[in-house]
Parts: sequence; C-alpha cells; structure tokens
Amino acid sequence: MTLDVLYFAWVRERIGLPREQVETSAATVTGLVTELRGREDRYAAAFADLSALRVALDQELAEFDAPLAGVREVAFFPPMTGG
Amino acid sequence: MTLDVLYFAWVRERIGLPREQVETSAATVTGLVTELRGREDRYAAAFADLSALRVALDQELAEFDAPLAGVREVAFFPPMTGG
Amino acid sequence: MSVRVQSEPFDFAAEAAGFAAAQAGAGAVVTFTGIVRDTEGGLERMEIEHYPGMTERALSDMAAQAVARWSLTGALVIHRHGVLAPGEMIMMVATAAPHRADAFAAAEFLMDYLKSRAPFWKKEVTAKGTGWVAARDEDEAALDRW
Amino acid sequence: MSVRVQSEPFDFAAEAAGFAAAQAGAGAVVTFTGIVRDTEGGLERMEIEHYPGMTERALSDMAAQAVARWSLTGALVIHRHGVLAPGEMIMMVATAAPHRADAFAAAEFLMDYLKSRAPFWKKEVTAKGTGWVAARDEDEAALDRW
Repeated sequence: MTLDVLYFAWVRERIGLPREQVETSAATVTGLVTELRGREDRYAAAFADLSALRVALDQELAEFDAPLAGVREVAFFPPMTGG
Repeated sequence: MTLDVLYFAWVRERIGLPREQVETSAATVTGLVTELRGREDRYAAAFADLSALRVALDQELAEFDAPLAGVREVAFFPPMTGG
Repeated sequence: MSVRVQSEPFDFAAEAAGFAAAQAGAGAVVTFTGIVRDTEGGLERMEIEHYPGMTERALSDMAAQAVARWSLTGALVIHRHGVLAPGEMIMMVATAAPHRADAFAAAEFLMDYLKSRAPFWKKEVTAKGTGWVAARDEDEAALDRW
Repeated sequence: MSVRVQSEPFDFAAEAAGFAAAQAGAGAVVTFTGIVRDTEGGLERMEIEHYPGMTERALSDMAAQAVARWSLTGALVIHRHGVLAPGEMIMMVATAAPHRADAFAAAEFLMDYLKSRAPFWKKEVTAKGTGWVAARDEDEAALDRW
C-alpha cells in the first residue's frame, strides 16, 4: 500500500523533509518504523527512541502497535507542546 | 461602652435602619444580641435565628462568642453573596 | 495587586487587556467574569449592597493571600455594587503567573472567597416581587479545599 | 463552540468581550491566555509548528468533549502558529456557563488537553541557538485528573 508519511518538529528536521509517500507492506506502525529505520542513518536517528515519539493515523493519535490496514496518512512527531 | 452597630441586607430591612449607636455593657456579641432582642419585636425578629446571621467586629468576620472589649464597630448581616 | 469596588460599569475588555499587558514574566493570564443572570425569568434588576470599608479590606486581604500562596505576577479584583440590569457584568477577577496552574488556582481561590467572605449581598427584583439571594451551601463548602 | 487556528495575532480583549456578550444564560465566563515567555533571557522569537487538519480536528474534539461534560453555554479556542515575539499571545480559551465551577473546570480541561494532545510544537530561537521546547511531565500528568 502507499502511505502519506508526515514528520513534524525535530523529526522533520532530522529526516530532512516534511512528508513523503512510502510504499510498504508493514502490518503495524512498528513494522513501518522498522522499514524506515533501515533506509538511512537520518531515519535511524529520528526513530532511535520510540518513547520520545508519538504517532497519528489519519490525524488521530494512535499506539505504535496499531494496524495500518485502511490507513492513508501516518504522522510522526515528538510529544506536543501546545498552549 | 458605645458601639456603632451596623445592619445589612434583610437584617437592615427587618430592623428598619442601617446603623445606630448602642450603649451596652455586654461582654460578648451574644450578650449584645440578647440586649437587642429584648428591645422590640423587629429586633427579636431580626435576631431570631443566629445560624442565619454573620457578625463582623471592626470590619473583620468574628464568632458570636467573641469579646467586645476594645471593639468600636459591630455589623450584623446574612451570609454573603458576592461574586 | 489591585482591588476596586465601584457602582459604575467597568470595561471588561479594556481591563483584561490592560492587566495582561502589564504582566512582565507571565506566561498565563486567567480572567473570571460574573454576569447578572435571569435564572427564573422576569428579573428586572439586581441590587447589590455592600459594607464600605470592610469590602475593600476583605478584597485586599484575599488578593494578598493569593499573592502569598501562589507564584503570581499580578492579581486584579473589580466588584460593582448598586443597581445592575440582567446581562451586566457584576465583577471580574484576573490573575497572571509564569505557569497556568498558579493562575487558575489563584483565580478560583479568589472567586471562592469572594462569594462567601466579601461583604456583598444581592437582591433580585422581579415582576413578582423582591428577594435576597440566599447563600449556597456549595459556595461555603468550596472554601474547604483551600 | 468555536475553534480557530491562525498565524495572525488576535485581539484578546475584543475576543473575550465578544464571547462574553454572546453567552445567553451564562453567569460565569472564564478566559485563559497563554503568552510567549522569555524564561531564560535572550529569547528572540518562538516558532510554532502545527499539523494542519489534525489541529482543527483535535481542538474541535476537545471543545465538543468539554461541552458534553460540563454545562456550558459556549466555548472558544484560538491558537496561533508561525513566528511569535516574546510577550505576544499564543492562544486563548474562553468558557461560559451558568455556574462558575463548570466554566473553570472546562477551561482547565481544555488547557490540559491543548498542552499535550493538540499537535503544536514550540521552538525557541535565542541568541545562543534554537531548540524545541520539551514536553513537561506535569503537563502529561495533568490529564489524569479528567
């Protein structure tokens, strides 16, 4: 499947782009993360510590073990600091 | 001693005046209340239920058993409804 | 720290903006505004009586307690007395602090004390007659948390 | 219930006054305003990034939750993104209710969720360099009370 993958804040800076299309057969977010980590050092660096990251699936916060079936947009970012 | 005695809200309305000077030898607020109750029906009506009243001595909230020694101004009123 | 008791209306927007602008080092500003509410229908006006002298003293004391207890950059209390129409603003409180928890707590503290410990009494005048607003048990109970 | 996400400054006083005036039946209006604070000294600007689409969705969802949970006559959330100078207002929340406890609780709920569940990220630019603001443990812990 083809996913829109978005990066925000220091995840975006570390990876060096705000969004990209990713072709994947990963079943869960964790599977997708494993694939991305294997790509290049900058991805490995961005995804080094999952406890420092949050993920949203189709603009809803989700867990890293959530399935990707039916999902179109995945976003990775650090804990939010609004307000 | 001579006290300035002030009445507010329905206490003022029941007694029919906002303030008066009272000559008393009462030792406590309760003693003063007993004297006032004995004056006239309107005072007896106003002071019928002390649990519905509050008292301030020299503009500080006080208890009914507080001593009057050194006090110049006594105010009686219902529970406050500010805000 | 500023306390005002007045019969004239106040301009909430101007007061809130002026207060916020004066707070150096504040990251959080909380305001509370109380409005004359026509709870039963038919309210013609509200008359607010107060105890001149004691009112200012009680409000200043509350504000000083708030400043002593929380890390505030400032606190403002304005309370009207006299005759007010439904929809008019009765009073406002504003607090400012480096962090939001302090600003919120101080504003709630001030409101809880103002409700039950500042010498104001409200009378409602309706088409059916007039009556003094009764103190609410939950307002008295609210003080227990401080 | 109104939610706005914008890069332009907003007029806190005008927003608060307009909000208050629109609340039929409200006896209590609470506002919260967050201000860019120069905590360390030397802050040149704050840059706020957000996730367009998800931001509006998250804020609307929070406001809907607040309206469902407390007896409110209205709720307003405004949050800026982009470049802000020290002293500028980042965001505001306003809530209105018949009684003050609801207005206060809903405003605190909205703030707690906004801090940790709305997709905003703050970056501080100082003379010494730039850095993303770290989420605070106490902000995450604050959600437990709701």
